[in-house]
Amino acid sequence: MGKVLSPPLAGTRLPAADVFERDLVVVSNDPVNGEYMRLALKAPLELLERCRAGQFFHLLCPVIGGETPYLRRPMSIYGFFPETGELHFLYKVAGAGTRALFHLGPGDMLNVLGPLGLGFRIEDDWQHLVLVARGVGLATLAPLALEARNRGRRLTAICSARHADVLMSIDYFRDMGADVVTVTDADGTSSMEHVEGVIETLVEKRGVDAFYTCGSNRMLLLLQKLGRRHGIPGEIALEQQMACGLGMCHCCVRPFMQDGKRVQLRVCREGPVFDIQEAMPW
Amino acid sequence: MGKVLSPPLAGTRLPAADVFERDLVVVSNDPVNGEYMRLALKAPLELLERCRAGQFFHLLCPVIGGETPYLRRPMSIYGFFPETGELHFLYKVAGAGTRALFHLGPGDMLNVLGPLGLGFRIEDDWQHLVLVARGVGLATLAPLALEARNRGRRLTAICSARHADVLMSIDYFRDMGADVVTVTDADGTSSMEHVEGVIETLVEKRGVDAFYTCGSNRMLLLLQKLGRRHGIPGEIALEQQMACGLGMCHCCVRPFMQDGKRVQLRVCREGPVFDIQEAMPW
Amino acid sequence: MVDMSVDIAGLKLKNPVMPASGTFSEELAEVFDIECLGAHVTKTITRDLRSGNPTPRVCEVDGSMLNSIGIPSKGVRYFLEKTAPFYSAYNTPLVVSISGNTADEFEALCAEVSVDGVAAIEVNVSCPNIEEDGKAFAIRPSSTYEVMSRLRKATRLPLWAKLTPNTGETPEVARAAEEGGADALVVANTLLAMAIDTRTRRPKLGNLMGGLSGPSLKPIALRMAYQCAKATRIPIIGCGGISTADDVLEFLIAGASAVQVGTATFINPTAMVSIIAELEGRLSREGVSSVREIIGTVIDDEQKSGVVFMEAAP
Amino acid sequence: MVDMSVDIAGLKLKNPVMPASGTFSEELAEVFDIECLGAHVTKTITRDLRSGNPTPRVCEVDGSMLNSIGIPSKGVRYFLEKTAPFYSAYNTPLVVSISGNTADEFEALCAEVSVDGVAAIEVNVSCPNIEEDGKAFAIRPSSTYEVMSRLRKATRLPLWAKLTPNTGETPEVARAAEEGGADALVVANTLLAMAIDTRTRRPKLGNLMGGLSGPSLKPIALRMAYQCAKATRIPIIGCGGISTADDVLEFLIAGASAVQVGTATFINPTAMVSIIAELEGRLSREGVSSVREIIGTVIDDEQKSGVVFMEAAP
Ligand SMILES: Cc1cc2nc3c(=O)[nH]c(=O)nc-3n(C[C@H](O)[C@H](O)[C@H](O)COP(=O)(O)OP(=O)(O)OC[C@H]3O[C@@H](n4cnc5c(N)ncnc54)[C@H](O)[C@@H]3O)c2cc1C
Ligand SMILES: Cc1cc2nc3c(=O)[nH]c(=O)nc-3n(C[C@H](O)[C@H](O)[C@H](O)COP(=O)(O)OP(=O)(O)OC[C@H]3O[C@@H](n4cnc5c(N)ncnc54)[C@H](O)[C@@H]3O)c2cc1C
Ligand SMILES: Cc1cc2nc3c(=O)[nH]c(=O)nc-3n(C[C@H](O)[C@H](O)[C@H](O)COP(=O)(O)O)c2cc1C
Ligand SMILES: Cc1cc2nc3c(=O)[nH]c(=O)nc-3n(C[C@H](O)[C@H](O)[C@H](O)COP(=O)(O)O)c2cc1C
Ligand code: FES
Ligand code: FES
Repeated sequence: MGKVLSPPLAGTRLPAADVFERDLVVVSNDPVNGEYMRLALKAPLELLERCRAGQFFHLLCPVIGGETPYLRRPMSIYGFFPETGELHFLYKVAGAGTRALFHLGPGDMLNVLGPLGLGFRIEDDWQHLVLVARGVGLATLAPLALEARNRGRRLTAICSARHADVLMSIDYFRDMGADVVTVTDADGTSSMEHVEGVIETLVEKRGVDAFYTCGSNRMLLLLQKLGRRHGIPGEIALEQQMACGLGMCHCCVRPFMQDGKRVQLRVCREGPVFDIQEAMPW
Repeated sequence: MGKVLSPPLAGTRLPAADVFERDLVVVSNDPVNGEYMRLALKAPLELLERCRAGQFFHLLCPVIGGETPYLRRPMSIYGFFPETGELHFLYKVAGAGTRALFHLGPGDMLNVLGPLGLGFRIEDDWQHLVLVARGVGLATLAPLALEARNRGRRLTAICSARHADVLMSIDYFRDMGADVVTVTDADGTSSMEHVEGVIETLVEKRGVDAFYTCGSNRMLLLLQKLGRRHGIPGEIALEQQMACGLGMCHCCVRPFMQDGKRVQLRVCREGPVFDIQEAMPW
Repeated sequence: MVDMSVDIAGLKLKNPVMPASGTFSEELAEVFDIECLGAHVTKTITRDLRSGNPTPRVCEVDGSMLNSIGIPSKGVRYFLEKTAPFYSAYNTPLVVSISGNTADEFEALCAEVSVDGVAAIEVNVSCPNIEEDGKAFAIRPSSTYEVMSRLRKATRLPLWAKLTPNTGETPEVARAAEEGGADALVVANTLLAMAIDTRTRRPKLGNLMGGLSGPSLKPIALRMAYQCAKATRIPIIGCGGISTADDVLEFLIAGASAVQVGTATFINPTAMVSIIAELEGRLSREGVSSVREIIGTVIDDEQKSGVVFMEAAP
Repeated sequence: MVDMSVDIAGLKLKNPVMPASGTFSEELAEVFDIECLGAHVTKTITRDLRSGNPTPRVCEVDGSMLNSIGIPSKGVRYFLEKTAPFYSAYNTPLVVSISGNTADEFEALCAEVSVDGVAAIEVNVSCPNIEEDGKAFAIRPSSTYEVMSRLRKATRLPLWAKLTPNTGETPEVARAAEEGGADALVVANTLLAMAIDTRTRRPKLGNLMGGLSGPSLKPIALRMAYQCAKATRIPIIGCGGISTADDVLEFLIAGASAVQVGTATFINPTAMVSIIAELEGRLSREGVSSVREIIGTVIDDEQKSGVVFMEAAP
């Protein structure tokens, strides 16, 4: 999970084919609940072994069912299972691209490019990890539980949703040995004040070594505050419209504060995972 | 089969919905021989009753199997069967549109617009009809046999092909009670000289009241000559690239000689069947 | 009930959807009742008989089309004696599209078609001006201004100037048309393009080049419609690649007061009928009481004019 | 064995396929061995640091895309210290694309990048000229001539002028570039366009408008390439919507000596590799011994120049 140099070292040719572009076979494509679909693809071992939590694939959504998506669509790795040879995505149907994905069935082919971007850091001395996830953010954060277990770290997952019945991946997190805290809008527990209380308790009782989150502006602000207050590092996965997915087109930039200066970084290349203190609320 | 006025009468509103645009269900789509496919669609009676030999439909070829045809494609009516409720087309796979048609299977839908254009004339005193067809021209001329039988006319079909094994529709013509003469490149009988001889014999032995042909320049020249020589009228079905199929865009014109003057007529509207003496070789 | 009517420089249309010149004719009345359209727009006519370009006159390019029909015309007599009387059976306003190779020809024709039953004249200034270097009038502000001000004197009917996308000066040309006396702008005509059959090595069009129309043109025509709405105070009629109610909304939001549908009618002859119904349905679902409320509502955060009127790919 | 090499004003390329500026960078070397390309073309650089346009910077339009990246640039220092050395590991010629807001800026940058390891300079004259009215240099023949003749004096490297489709004067601009000293023309950059999200009523691009690229642009760029090949005697490098070997052939037949592939690489990062292989395969099957035999072989029946150079939709 070491950061790659960007741009690569001058004067040295890069090893080609560091990134895979290939057609994978669809194993299944089923609803997880009313809003999300899980897509499972058969993938070769050498590809799965390169996957890291937080990375993404750039999917060439098919021209199918009247949909004609053109650009590729980025999707976080939801699960990678070298044991079963499967690569999973979790997606929400939004527009032409995801509607096209929805039409895929077992046996169909899907062209994927990846794994791309930089995944989540888990430093050697980070023992207790806390992730806060909501909605499709779970897709991005779920595989972190897998990596935490593989490295013997303790993980607490705070899962937020509108209703208890759209809470996803809770069983998945429990299977990975994580402690799960669920908060919902329905019972008012998902408010920032409540979540702040939950985290403060965690910090106090067990100590927290790193925060992880994804996508939500309010959560970013909360975790930045808590991180500064307790000196806890953190990481956030961010999104931006993409074209190339490889770092060539510079369309996917977002602003970050580095050493007091505002810089534009590419989500596909310097991200999609960034230092939580450098990220800027939007 | 009366010619419609073009443009319609001034000051009178046209009855709308004279032309049908609708989705029909595919019954079958099977190879006829190595080169041609027959597509059968389920069609309602009121549509089939309007069909005439020589007319065409404008097909909205589907976006399917990686093909993305855009404009509609004109196809002659190969058969219309009010008895069984079927509409047939005979086509040769050429480019994106016909490749897309090739992917259709039973149960799929196809949007058709038609019937369009003017069909073949069969005047009341035309008793012995002679048609000369080659290749996909058979698609256009075949239903003439049906109409001839329905009106109790005698029909001789001269069918030309490269080899005997790609001769199509011969059984179809025989079933319709037509006399069939087959000529092939393989045995040299398809030469213009030979065909001329065949027709001269027909004129001499049985009398011929009208010629019908389709598409071939050499055949046009031959039939014009024979027509002039013996005072026999004739009709030819012609093709041209089309966009609207209805007469609006003026893209489908071809030149004709009318009263010694060269005029441009629209294949979709004033045709696709034209007077053989007015047609100009190309 | 959504009020679907719009006003184009004093001419009231029952809805903002009308056909684009050259993609509509009497024959479409056989497919649906053309009374339902916002206006009837004729194929461009010229004074004299013209036979048009060599065939093939159309070809397909990746989800759009090229045409080089040219302007085959039966002349102004035919229009007055046949075409205008045909449309007089409808209450829908009739718009006649005219073209000329010189400003004189244009002016004469403009006067000749200013007859009862014609509600507006669409001036196809996208045709070549043979007095200058053969470039279309609407490529340059100067030639646009000149021809429009000549026409302005030749008729009292509303004049709609139809602009070409083959220019780097859209806002300037739009302003020149307005200053010359145009009452509305139709934005836009087809964009010059080409296709070659690599097997035969021949151009796919008999005339070598032709005009691009259909979905590929939409983002270009939309940009022009937006620029023209910002650059002038006269109504804009959007045209280019429109095939759905959502496309119509895109043009209305950008600032167009009405739209023309061209190539989409070739794909689906009842396209305009469905678009009108869908548009009304969508506005009604969104609680909009008049389609006019949509016009020009793009949230563009008061962009500086350097951006609005730019003609450089950023 | 097909000889795939082409000659662009004295610069020999091993094959006619290279990336388009802004759609290629060092990162692609992770996907395939970029040594196989005809040339390496950098993203346009400016002298100073620039941060580019607001996001979203891309959106999709009916089978093509719009971008308003702007020209974020790390400046000329970064190019000299990092970019040029990176590419020096390859034998493939390096082409640096440059841009400036004024002729002075352009000239200075041109001199600064004229260093060892740079094989040619691509001049992005599609950027706005802020000394005039902000229109791109290449919209008008006069500004094209002026900037090119300034650059001609600033370097001894081959100069490729990259033209814009946002003009009604393609042949004149091409001739002006040639007269100003361009050794080759890259035809063309993106076409100004727009898209609006009808639900939010906001432009889909942060910068309001952007450049159209991808398949929709192909028939327009092909027409321009053909016109430029007819109008000048310098080599043409075709660019716009190329994604298959058949597209490459279309441009070569029209008169281009080489091509650039842009957006297609976003859809399929190995597009250029497949195109080169397919092109060689097809030429070999057709018994063509050198790709150069294809250039300019369009059968256009000696069309009169009024048609070849027209800028009116027919
Ligand atoms: C690194 C990364 C990882 C992602 N992971 C997931 C995931 O695991 N599951 C999931 O459902 N979605 C994920 N997304 C978002 C996903 O890419 C978009 O939902 C998808 O591209 C929408 O495509 P569409 O054609 O269905 O919708 P479109 O019609 O293209 O867009 C629908 C809406 O989504 C917005 N959108 C489109 N592309 C993006 C984008 N790249 N980033 C943000 N918003 C976008 C559009 O502005 C629009 O509002 C991720 C995005 C990024 C950048
Ligand atoms: C009135 C009429 C009736 C027709 N009937 C039949 C029929 O019964 N069976 C059949 O197989 N074909 C018929 N055709 C021809 C058929 O329309 C074309 O073969 C078809 O449009 C090709 O489409 P494509 O997408 O497969 O090929 P494309 O890639 O579009 O074209 C392949 C080749 O066909 C040529 N072509 C395309 N459209 C036409 C056209 N409208 N007329 C002539 N050539 C064209 C192209 O120039 C090209 O050389 C008819 C054409 C007309 C005008
Ligand atoms: C076949 C065809 C013929 C056309 N003829 C004319 C014409 O005579 N006069 C004119 O002003 N525009 C003409 N146009 C342009 C259209 O009116 C319209 O501006 C253009 O096609 C863009 O709209 P669309 O994409 O909806 O087709 C023609 C377009 C096509 C496709
Ligand atoms: C994301 C993006 C960035 C681009 N940046 C530049 C640039 O910096 N300089 C330039 O001359 N052209 C730039 N272009 C234009 C391309 O080089 C090319 O001319 C255009 O995209 C047409 O080719 P295509 O259709 O193959 O993409 C850019 C295009 C895209 C899509
Ligand atoms: S998507 Fe192209 S640089 Fe990130
Ligand atoms: S195809 Fe449009 S007039 Fe014949």
